[in-house]
Amino acid sequence: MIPIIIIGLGIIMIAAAFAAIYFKSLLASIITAGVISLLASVIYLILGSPDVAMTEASIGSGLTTVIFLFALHRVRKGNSDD
Amino acid sequence: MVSPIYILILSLSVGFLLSIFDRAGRKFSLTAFYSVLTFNVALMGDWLYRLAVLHVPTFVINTAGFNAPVSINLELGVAEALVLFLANLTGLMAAVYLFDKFREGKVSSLILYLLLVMGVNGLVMTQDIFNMFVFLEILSISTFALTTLKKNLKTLSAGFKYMIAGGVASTFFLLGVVFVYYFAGTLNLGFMTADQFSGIGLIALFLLSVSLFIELKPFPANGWALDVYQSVDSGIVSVIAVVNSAAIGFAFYKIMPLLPSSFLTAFGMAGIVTFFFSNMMGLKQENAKRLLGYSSIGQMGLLLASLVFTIGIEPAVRYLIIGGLFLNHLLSKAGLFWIAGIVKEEKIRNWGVLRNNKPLLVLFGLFIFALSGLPPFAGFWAKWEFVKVLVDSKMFFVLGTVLVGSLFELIFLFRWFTMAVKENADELEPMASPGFSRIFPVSFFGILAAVVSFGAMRCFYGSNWLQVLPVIAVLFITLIDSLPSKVKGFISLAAVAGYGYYLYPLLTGNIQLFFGVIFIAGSAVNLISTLNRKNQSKGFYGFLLMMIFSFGNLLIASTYLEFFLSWEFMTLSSFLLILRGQNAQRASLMYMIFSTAGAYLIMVGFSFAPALSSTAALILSIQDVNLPLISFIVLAIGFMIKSGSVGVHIWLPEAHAEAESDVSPFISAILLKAGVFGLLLLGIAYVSNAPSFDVFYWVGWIGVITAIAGAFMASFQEDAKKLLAYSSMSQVGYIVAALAMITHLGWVSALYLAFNHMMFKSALFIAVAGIYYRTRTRKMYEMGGLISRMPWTYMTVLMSIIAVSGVPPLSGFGAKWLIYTAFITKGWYLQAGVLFFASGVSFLYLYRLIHTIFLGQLKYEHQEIKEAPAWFIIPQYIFLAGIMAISMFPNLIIKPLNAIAMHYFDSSIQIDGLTVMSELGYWNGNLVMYVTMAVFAIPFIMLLLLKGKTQKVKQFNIVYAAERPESPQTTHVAHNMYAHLRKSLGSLSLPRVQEFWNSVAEWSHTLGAFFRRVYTGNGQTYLLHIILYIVVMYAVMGGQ
Amino acid sequence: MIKNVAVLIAVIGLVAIFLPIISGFQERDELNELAAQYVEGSINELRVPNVVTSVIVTYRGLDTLGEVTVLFLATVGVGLILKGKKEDRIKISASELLETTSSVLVAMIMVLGIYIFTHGHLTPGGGFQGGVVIASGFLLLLLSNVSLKMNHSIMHFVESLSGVAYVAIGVAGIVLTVGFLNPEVLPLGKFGNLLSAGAVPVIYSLIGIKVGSELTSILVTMGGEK
Amino acid sequence: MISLYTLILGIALLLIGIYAMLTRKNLMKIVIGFSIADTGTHIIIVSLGYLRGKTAPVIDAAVSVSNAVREVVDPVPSALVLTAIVIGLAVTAVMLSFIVEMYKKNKSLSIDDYQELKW
Repeated sequence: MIPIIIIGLGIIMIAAAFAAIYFKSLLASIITAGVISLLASVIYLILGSPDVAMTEASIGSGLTTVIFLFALHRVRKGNSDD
Repeated sequence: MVSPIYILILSLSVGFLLSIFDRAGRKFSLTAFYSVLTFNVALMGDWLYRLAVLHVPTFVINTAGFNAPVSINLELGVAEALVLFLANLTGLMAAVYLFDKFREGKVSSLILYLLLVMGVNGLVMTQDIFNMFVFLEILSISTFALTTLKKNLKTLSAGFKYMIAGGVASTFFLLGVVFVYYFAGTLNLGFMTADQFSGIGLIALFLLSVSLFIELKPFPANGWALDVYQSVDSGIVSVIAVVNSAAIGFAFYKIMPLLPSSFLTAFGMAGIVTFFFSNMMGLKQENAKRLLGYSSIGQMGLLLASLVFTIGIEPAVRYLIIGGLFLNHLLSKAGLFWIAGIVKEEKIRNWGVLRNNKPLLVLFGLFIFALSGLPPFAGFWAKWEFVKVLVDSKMFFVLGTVLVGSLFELIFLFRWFTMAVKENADELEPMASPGFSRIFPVSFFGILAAVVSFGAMRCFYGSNWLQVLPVIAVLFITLIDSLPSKVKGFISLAAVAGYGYYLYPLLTGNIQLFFGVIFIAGSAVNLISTLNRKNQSKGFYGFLLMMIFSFGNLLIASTYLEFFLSWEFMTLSSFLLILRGQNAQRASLMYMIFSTAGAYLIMVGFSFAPALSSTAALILSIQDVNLPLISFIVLAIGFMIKSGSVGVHIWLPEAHAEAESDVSPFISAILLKAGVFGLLLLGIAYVSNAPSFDVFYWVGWIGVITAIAGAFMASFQEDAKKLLAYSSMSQVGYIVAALAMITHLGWVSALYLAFNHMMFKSALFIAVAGIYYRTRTRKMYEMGGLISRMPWTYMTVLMSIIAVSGVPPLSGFGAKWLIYTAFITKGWYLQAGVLFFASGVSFLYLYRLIHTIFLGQLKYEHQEIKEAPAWFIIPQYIFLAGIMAISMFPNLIIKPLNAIAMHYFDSSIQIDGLTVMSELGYWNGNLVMYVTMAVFAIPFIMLLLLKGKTQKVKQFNIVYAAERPESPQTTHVAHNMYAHLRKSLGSLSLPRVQEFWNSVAEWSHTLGAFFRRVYTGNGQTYLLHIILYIVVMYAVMGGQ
Repeated sequence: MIKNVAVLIAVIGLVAIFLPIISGFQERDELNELAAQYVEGSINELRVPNVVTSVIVTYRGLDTLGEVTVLFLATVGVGLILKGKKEDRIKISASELLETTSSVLVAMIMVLGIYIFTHGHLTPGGGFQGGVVIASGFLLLLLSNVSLKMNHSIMHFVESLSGVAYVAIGVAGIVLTVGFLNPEVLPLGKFGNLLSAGAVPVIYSLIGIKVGSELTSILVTMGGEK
Repeated sequence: MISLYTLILGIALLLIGIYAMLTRKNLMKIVIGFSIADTGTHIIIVSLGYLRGKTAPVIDAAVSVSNAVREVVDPVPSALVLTAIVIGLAVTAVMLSFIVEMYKKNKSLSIDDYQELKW
């Protein structure tokens, strides 16, 4: 069961990673990257590292995303290209 | 005994509190900031003293109350203490340099800087690889942020590229760390052994080491670093280039024991490649700070290579090499970056502004010399030992690459230096005078570089004050440099006399004594002509004494190193003397390049030589040394570069011509003899232990070709000094050819020629100096008829050219007689024939010299000029007296020369009273003199009798038939005098050599320009380079 | 085009580097000697149930001090880079209701944060996680337009003092016990109690406070201060 | 073999992140790539610390004090990742602030517009 969950999560995460780098919208990219971190924290839980999971969820997906969003806000015009 | 952990504790606490202090006023935060930095230096200095001098054991700091590997531990041994002392010192000095920025900027920069320095301390001391990662990040993040201390588009984009590169590198480092943990079960370096890693475990080590290596900026994965060096504030750059690199390099050094030899070789090679290519690309660089960047990266590459390639050798030597290179890089690179920040001119072409600030210019030169590996600076000793190590371990490819790379580096550094000294800066805004906080660190490091170099010398080689006398002379003259030049001249004369007096008892061999006369007595007489100097001539006498003393030291050098040391002192001082000439920028640079190439060959040649068993002077003990063939070849080429042999002669004419006119006699008459001395040294070794291949046969041919080529080139010159220069080349060619015979008579004639040449060429150059002093021109066709205005000088030139040409009755005749006899007895008939032809050609230029300058019509503008000043006339006549003496009584010199040569060969001549006899005939100088005088007397009397019938013609008693020519000089008979001859020589004419070297230079530049195209300026491309670099390194290492 | 090929080579090369690791990877069955020592030591010597915490705060305390420093440097660095310009900040039209609600919410979040870092030695989580939670509280304040001006300068004090206190406890380790950052400067207490494990909870709390204030600083700087 | 799967996942994310950094022109995307690579690295580290069938190294109801050594996963990688995550955040924040300032100066987010220094 657990391997299947991990494989499923892994496929989603890899797909999300490709999505994050190919999305036209920077906002979508940032959010997707945050989602990857959030899913990663699930992986950490499965791997027996709740401390890491908490940290990843709060810092990796939470705070980092906020900082990205703040930066994006400051460079609003810049999300047109690639 | 304060634990070094307090560096971390204090830095952190003060770092955390600094913003609170700052609220009370910048005074407080600055005080705390500088106090901590000073504390770091003092603590590390204390530890260095304890560890290195008192030999206390390595200090281990366990944290958290547990021993390693359970907890993280720090270690402080001698190597750590040394690196940290220097890093903290540089950190403090750079902070002093940045004082203005720190006083006015935000408090943030103080905090970042303080913690950066702390990161360095932690990184060096920690024994735990993950802790290394943490300190590496502390270091990186504070550095990233500090790049914006001067905030503009350039620094921001450079900083961003830096972050991308650094970020990826540290990601790989982190991966390496955890893989290492996975395989070794520990993070502590002290508990890892190389055999814990095999198979895929090696990948862990690969990631760990390659990412640190990337941080050390290997070519070509280092574009980001160059951009940072170029744009970021000089104070911060000095920290990045020196302090950060030192710490990261040390971290690399710490993991090196784990790495398998295939990794190490690959890293060492990568270091060498970096060194080579950075310096090659530096050739093309015009931006001062970027140039320093290339040099820094190159130096780091060399340092890494030296770390790898010295594994397994004697520790003391290893530390000397690594420490010397490191110290040299640290002191001079920091100093140069700071100077670059003070000068503010980006283009090195504009560095002429530095001349406004003489002390800074001196410091600039000092750092340049140190960086180029010239003595007495630390890099010199390190390079010498490193070359030896490479030779001993047969790494010839590495050796060659290192030497060519070093030469490239020297070229761009000296190009820069000559630009600062000579390039016109009139149109540029003069440099603002820097504040104390900026000038202090530069001076401090300059002094430190000097002190350290003497320290290293004492430490490793004992001290012989005579060996450093050349430097003492410079320092001494600098102290009294404000005195009038004449006073300094007399002091120098006294110093040379005193030196000669001191040296005399040390010259136990006849051969030393003979060269002692050429080097010391010859210099002393030549020195008289410098007394004519009117201006203050700052620095001149210092360099001159340095050169003269290094000549003398060559004679008594008792080891290869001492010989080479004096040789390099001689090169440096003569370079500085030549550089003083008004248009000598190019000439001096060329001289330096060729001399250094020669010096490298000499260094290599000596490295191949077996150890000396005797403590006698090298020139005496060399006969017991069995030199290998390779030594013979490279040493011969090295010495022939100095003596201006054909092919590598192109520095010679320009250096002679462009040096100040009272310097040229030294260069021609004495400096070239140093090359001869070297070849003689080699010859002596050859006599007792000849290699299988007859090196000297080819040396002989080169000498012969040099003689004839020089003679031809001399005939084509319009410039009197160039003419004399080529003549010197030709004459030294004779000497080399004669030496190369390796026979008794050959050597007697070679030494005879050498002595004779010293005298007449000094006399001629001083004569031309006098003429130039009066006419302000060196172009012969602009002179004429000076016989009436300068009869004394005329007399000198006349006598000298008789002595040169080898017609009776003067000394040259004896020389020719000896040399042809020698050739015929040796059986070198063809060579003799060519030389005979060359003597014919020499009449062409000698005729041209005396005819164009002294005969014909006096130029209008020279109607009123006077005889040359007495200071020029006196030495000329001393030399003339010498020439007359040995012409009349050749045995005065033949006898001692016979004795010298008899030391190595059976005598082939007999001396009977005033007659010298060889198997082919005899020569009696006295008799020749009387006969010739009689022959001359007859036409002379005839002329006197016919005097009444001469008709005097006024100079301008000429009616032009048609219009006046455009530039009248070109119609002068002396202009382009032997054009037809030149034409007939066709493609044999020698500018070919010049063309060859030009194309060599052009090619290196083109290659440099080609390779630096990898630095596109795009951060993404730089990242691609890094990834590809990692992949390639993996392929290289995995393949083994 | 050339660049694409080069990128392809680079990525394939990286795959080639990692492939042997994957193919040779073996899932571990038991703790290595060092990790076993940590587990034993944490329980028996330090009386910390959360082994990760004891590794972070004690055995590898120097790392953690360094980590806090890195974050501190990022705070300072971001401040230096984004110098002074008053940016227009993210505006969310905040009603009085929202402000009040968020104040209450913030108070609750703070309590949660404090709970997390004070119980770091007992349960998963600790200073860093707690710190982030506190920072997210402040983020809420920031977004809901509550003036942080006064808080900001207090924040600096808190940040500095908690950092210094952390170092001071470390030094106390040298003075009172055997080494820097030794937690036994305080009594070890009973296994599993809140007030146990020596200085571990104190250190973790200080870390929590420091991280919280540092992250808040970063957020405030990045978000643009008024 | 769950840690093998997560190891592969981590490496895949690392490579995707690096690929993004190598190919995306947008500065923000490059940093996003970095952040994905970072996440991948963290997953790799935790995978290396996993022990078959073991649980979290926290002594609670699930783990007995006496038998802890045989029941928990390796705590060291967890501790390392914790540090690495925080450091990753710090680096990301500094990178982003660079981008903000660069944008302010040059009004562009394309990395191709920042190559005035070269050779």
